[in-house]
Amino acid sequence: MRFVRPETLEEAATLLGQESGVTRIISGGTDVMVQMRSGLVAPDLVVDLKHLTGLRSITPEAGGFRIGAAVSGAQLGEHEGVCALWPGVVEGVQLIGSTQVQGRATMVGNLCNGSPAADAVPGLVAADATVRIMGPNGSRDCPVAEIPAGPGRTTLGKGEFVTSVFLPARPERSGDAYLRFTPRTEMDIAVAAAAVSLTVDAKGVVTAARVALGAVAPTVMLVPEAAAAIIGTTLDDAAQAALAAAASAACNPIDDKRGTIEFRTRVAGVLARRAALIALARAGGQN
Amino acid sequence: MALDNTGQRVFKVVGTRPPRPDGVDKVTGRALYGADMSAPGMLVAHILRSPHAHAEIVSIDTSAAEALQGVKAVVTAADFTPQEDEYLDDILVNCLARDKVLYDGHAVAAVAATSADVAKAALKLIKVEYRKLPHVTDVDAAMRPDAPIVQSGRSLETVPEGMSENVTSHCEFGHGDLEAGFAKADLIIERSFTTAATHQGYIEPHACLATMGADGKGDLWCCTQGQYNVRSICADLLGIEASQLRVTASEIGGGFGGKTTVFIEPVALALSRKSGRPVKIVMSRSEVFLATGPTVSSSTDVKIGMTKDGRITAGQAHLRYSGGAFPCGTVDMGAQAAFAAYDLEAVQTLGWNALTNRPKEAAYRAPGAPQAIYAVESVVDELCQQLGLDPLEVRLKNAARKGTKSSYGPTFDDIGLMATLEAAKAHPHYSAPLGENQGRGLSAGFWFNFGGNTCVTLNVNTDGTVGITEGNPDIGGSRAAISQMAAEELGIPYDKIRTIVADTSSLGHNDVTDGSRVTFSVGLATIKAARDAISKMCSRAAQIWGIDEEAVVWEDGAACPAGPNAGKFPPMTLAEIAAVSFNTGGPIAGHYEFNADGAGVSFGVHLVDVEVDRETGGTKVLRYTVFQDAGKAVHPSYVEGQMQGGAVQGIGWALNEEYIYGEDGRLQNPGFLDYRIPVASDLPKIDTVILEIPNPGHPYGVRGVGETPIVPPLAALSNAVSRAIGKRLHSLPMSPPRILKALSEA
Amino acid sequence: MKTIHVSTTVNGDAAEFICGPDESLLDVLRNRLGLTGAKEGCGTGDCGACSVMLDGRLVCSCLVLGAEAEGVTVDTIEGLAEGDHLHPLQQSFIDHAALQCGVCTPGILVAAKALLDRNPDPTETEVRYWLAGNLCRCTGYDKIIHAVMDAAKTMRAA
Amino acid sequence: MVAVVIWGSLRRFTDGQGEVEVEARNFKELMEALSARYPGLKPQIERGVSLALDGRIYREAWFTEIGPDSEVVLMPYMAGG
Repeated sequence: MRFVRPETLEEAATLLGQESGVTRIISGGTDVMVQMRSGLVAPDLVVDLKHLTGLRSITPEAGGFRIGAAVSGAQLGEHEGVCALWPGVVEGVQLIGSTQVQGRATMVGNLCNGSPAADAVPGLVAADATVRIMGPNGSRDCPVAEIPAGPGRTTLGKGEFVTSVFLPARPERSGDAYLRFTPRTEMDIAVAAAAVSLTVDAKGVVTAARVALGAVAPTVMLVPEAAAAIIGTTLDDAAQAALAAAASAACNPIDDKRGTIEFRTRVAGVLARRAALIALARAGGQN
Repeated sequence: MALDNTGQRVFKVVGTRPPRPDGVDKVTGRALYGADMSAPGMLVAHILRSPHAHAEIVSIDTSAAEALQGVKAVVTAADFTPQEDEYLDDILVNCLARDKVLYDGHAVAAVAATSADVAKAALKLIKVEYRKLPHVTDVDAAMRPDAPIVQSGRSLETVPEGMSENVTSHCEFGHGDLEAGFAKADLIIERSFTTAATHQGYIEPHACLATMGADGKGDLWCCTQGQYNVRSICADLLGIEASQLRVTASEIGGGFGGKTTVFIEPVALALSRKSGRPVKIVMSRSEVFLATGPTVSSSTDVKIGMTKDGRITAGQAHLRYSGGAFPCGTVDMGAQAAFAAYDLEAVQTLGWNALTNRPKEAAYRAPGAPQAIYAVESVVDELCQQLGLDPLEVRLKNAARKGTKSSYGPTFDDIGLMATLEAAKAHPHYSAPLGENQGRGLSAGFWFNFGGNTCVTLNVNTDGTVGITEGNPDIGGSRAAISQMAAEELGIPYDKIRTIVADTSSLGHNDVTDGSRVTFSVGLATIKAARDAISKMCSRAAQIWGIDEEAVVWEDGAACPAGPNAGKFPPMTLAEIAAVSFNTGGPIAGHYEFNADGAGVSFGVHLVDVEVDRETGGTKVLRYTVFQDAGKAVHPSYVEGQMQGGAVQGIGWALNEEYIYGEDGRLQNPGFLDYRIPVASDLPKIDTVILEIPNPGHPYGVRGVGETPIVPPLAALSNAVSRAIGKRLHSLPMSPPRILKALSEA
Repeated sequence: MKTIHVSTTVNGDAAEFICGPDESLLDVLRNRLGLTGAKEGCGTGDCGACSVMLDGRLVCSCLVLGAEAEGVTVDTIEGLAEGDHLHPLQQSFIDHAALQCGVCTPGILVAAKALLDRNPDPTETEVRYWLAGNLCRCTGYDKIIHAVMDAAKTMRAA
Repeated sequence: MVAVVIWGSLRRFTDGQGEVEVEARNFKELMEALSARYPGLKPQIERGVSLALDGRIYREAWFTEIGPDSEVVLMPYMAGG
């Protein structure tokens, strides 16, 4: 195994593109180190990027924020602007691991690890965030929702890597929230998860919404039917029930050591409903 | 040794909370644990483990591994001589599989090399040909006549004919006429329960450093609850004399029973003998889960009869335990402990142990008792619910007390159960209001406590300080308690004493740190060693004063003339006597060695409030109070610590911890991510109430306290959840999917 | 595998070491720098026994490559006391009997210090959540939480 | 004579009796007398038994004296964690 710290993004893309063996990028390293140690992967090349310009900074952009790929959960949580604009995204990121893991873990790492249960991802999908990708052919942008391809897999091409996440500006009276279920309060992986981002009008009617679910399908998924269930409502009891039902109906989970199909399906609906209520409160609406 | 007249005794040091002697080492990172020791020229060893739950080993070819540069030794079972003694042979086969691998993760071979990388690369070069065999991991399945046989010919003569060969032992306890007892009942409830295997979950993985020369002399550094036990097992397995092997116990990062045996130590010694170099083995966390000893898994049927006014008329339990792939006697203890908290006219418990393709059980805090008492206390609680009775009143009505013929045979002497129940009843927790979806659970618990072989040497230094040498690793503050008892007895300040834990060559045999024995047994030996030293110091003073030895007594840390007739001499302090010891006959030391009995049983009562989220099945523990009889709490902080720590291990067992096996018989959760021990944010404050009902078998009244606290939480949590949701679960852990499923079943 | 030369700062002192590219910072501290205070309880970031500070951030040293220590500062349990003067947290842990076996203690102390450095007056709940990544199997956490709260009080008064 | 209470699963080796009488002044003599009188008990006694004497458990001490009026209960040899 080689450990390399390239001087530029371009150099990193070239290195990664030319390597014939297994490559890994380390920024937080909290997944890669575990996989290496367990023998799950034996990379031939590990590339450390976090010293490169911009990768550890959060910068305002077009009313939203561009967040470098190596920004840790702890750093993100300390950024008042992001916390105020996208609290649901931040709470998802901050649920990854312990305080110690937060000191290193990044939302980009969480995304590119490809776990269906990744805590950072439903919030990003609900937020309609995009990532900027560097590769041998230069840079491109892509919606977060299009990155996961299945458990442990992404749509990134050979030599490609994410350099930043962009969280867009949002209208007034908007809010988002993320909830997951774990048996313990901390140090766990989501058994089911839901993120909701919504906007209400002056009367408290939901005018726009995005609902994303985690740990209930091979990838984190956007559930338009769940969003449709609450758009045009004040999130009254009927809308809440419709939301929960739509979320549960969209689930395609597995039975495993962490939870049953039945449990995940039911709880995903419950979480979607509860997250929507939190998002609504954050948007200033009332049900 | 009988209780001193403690009613009148005013303790000066015992009962206070001084800083522990090893405190600074442990808060500065200086304390050395198993993996913290190195030696010049040291090799690192790694172990090859079975990927199958059950398979015949057709062949092992280690030649390619041996040829790899940097590999200095490879061992397999072929490097050891099978032992005639079955107990020892089981330990050996567990350390390295012989003809068959018996569980996922069973060790097959080990490689010592110049680096961890080389050792790991060498493991990949070892060719093992397996022939897979059918496996069984569930205890009830293992007892069926058509179950795959884990090991043949291991059934004791106690097993009734016609049972599966996997059943290795059977036991029965009890007394009275069951039929007549049940006939007197107004309500009889019969239920079946299961509990998952759980792991002790000590934070420090097993580690050792072995050095063994061609001359047959060896040194072993390891984290263990008993260095003497490690020595005798390793000496036997390696065919060397015990005197030639010195075992030093490192500081120990938790054990809870799991470090009372060996897993890697004989392997490291064999590799060292073969390579002529020191060899270190440190287990990974997944190896700890896969191949060290969890507790038994269990399946239990309980039947209890009760009158309308809450009198238990008869109790019966059938316990089926599996201690993994080797015979295991834990069910005997469960069967004896099941009904120990009750005064019963008719009681019967039957137990069976069955082999399964799981790792060999190791003791875990009150081994066998939590599973059995969980089932019994659940049924008692359900009877109370159905008869509309207060569960605490019912326990008071039926509680075992002095003079009760216990469910396991003997008649109880002074025990603290009644007082403990009364304390719970009087506590504000018991009457505090509960909210919606909240429930309060109660359970009693019991453990036998043991004494055992113990040696202590107490050296009086010429500057008036005292050194104590004892032989039990300090797993939770025992150095402090031992120093306190010596200070109490000698009448000198606590900080004039330093207690150290000896290696096996520096002190006679000491049994393992288990059975809640150390503060009781080592404390008792320390008191006796102090009295031995005191008599010698009195004799020196008598010599100096020119009076009879009998005319000298020891008071407040000094020798004094026994009365006016003895003569008028100012008291001579310990320091004064010590200062002239070279002139009065030489160094002064006290010794005591014995096999301690009379540990005195221990009872505890736990109260817990929970709130259940009806939509997710999640359980939150809101409030927790532990009531326990400590006999005499020598260092109350560490007594509270035992009570709190045991309670939290029990909470984990009740709610989330479990060994999960797949269809393929492989362990699915060998790590702290999916084997969920409680974290700080899962828990409320754990309140403690220490009762002190003196143990008649100890001069200060001390009882063991370490094990009992893990017993009540299982039923206490289950009873609380049942009362919160109006449904009773019969399986542990009560994980959220199980609770949600119970809620959705109308 | 080609080894890497790393220059770093550990507990305020310059330190240099050579390590393998896949070697963890924890292994480097323990096996190459002789600092065995940080423990390996899991190797997967689930127990916190290996907690150290990396450029002022609390991390699990088992999840950091030794090579990543180049040019940064590392602070470990061995640097917590000043000479023979214990940090208030260390003293508080002894006074409150907040350790039994002690193997998780170094990691918990490093984590607790990181908390009090940024929040001198945490609530009990904040302490419990901050320390959720530090497993302790002996104490049930009760006395640990007390010790941290009490040390915070002492430090605020100082 | 000492009346010894044995546990249930050993009754099949004592002609169904839950309490047997043997001549013994201490634990060692008790084990020897039981083994001689009921050879079926021998394997269990060799594996290990404890003795509860007036409610107190003795695990190994051979010369633990047994008084004529003592309550004597045989138990399996046990260990803790």
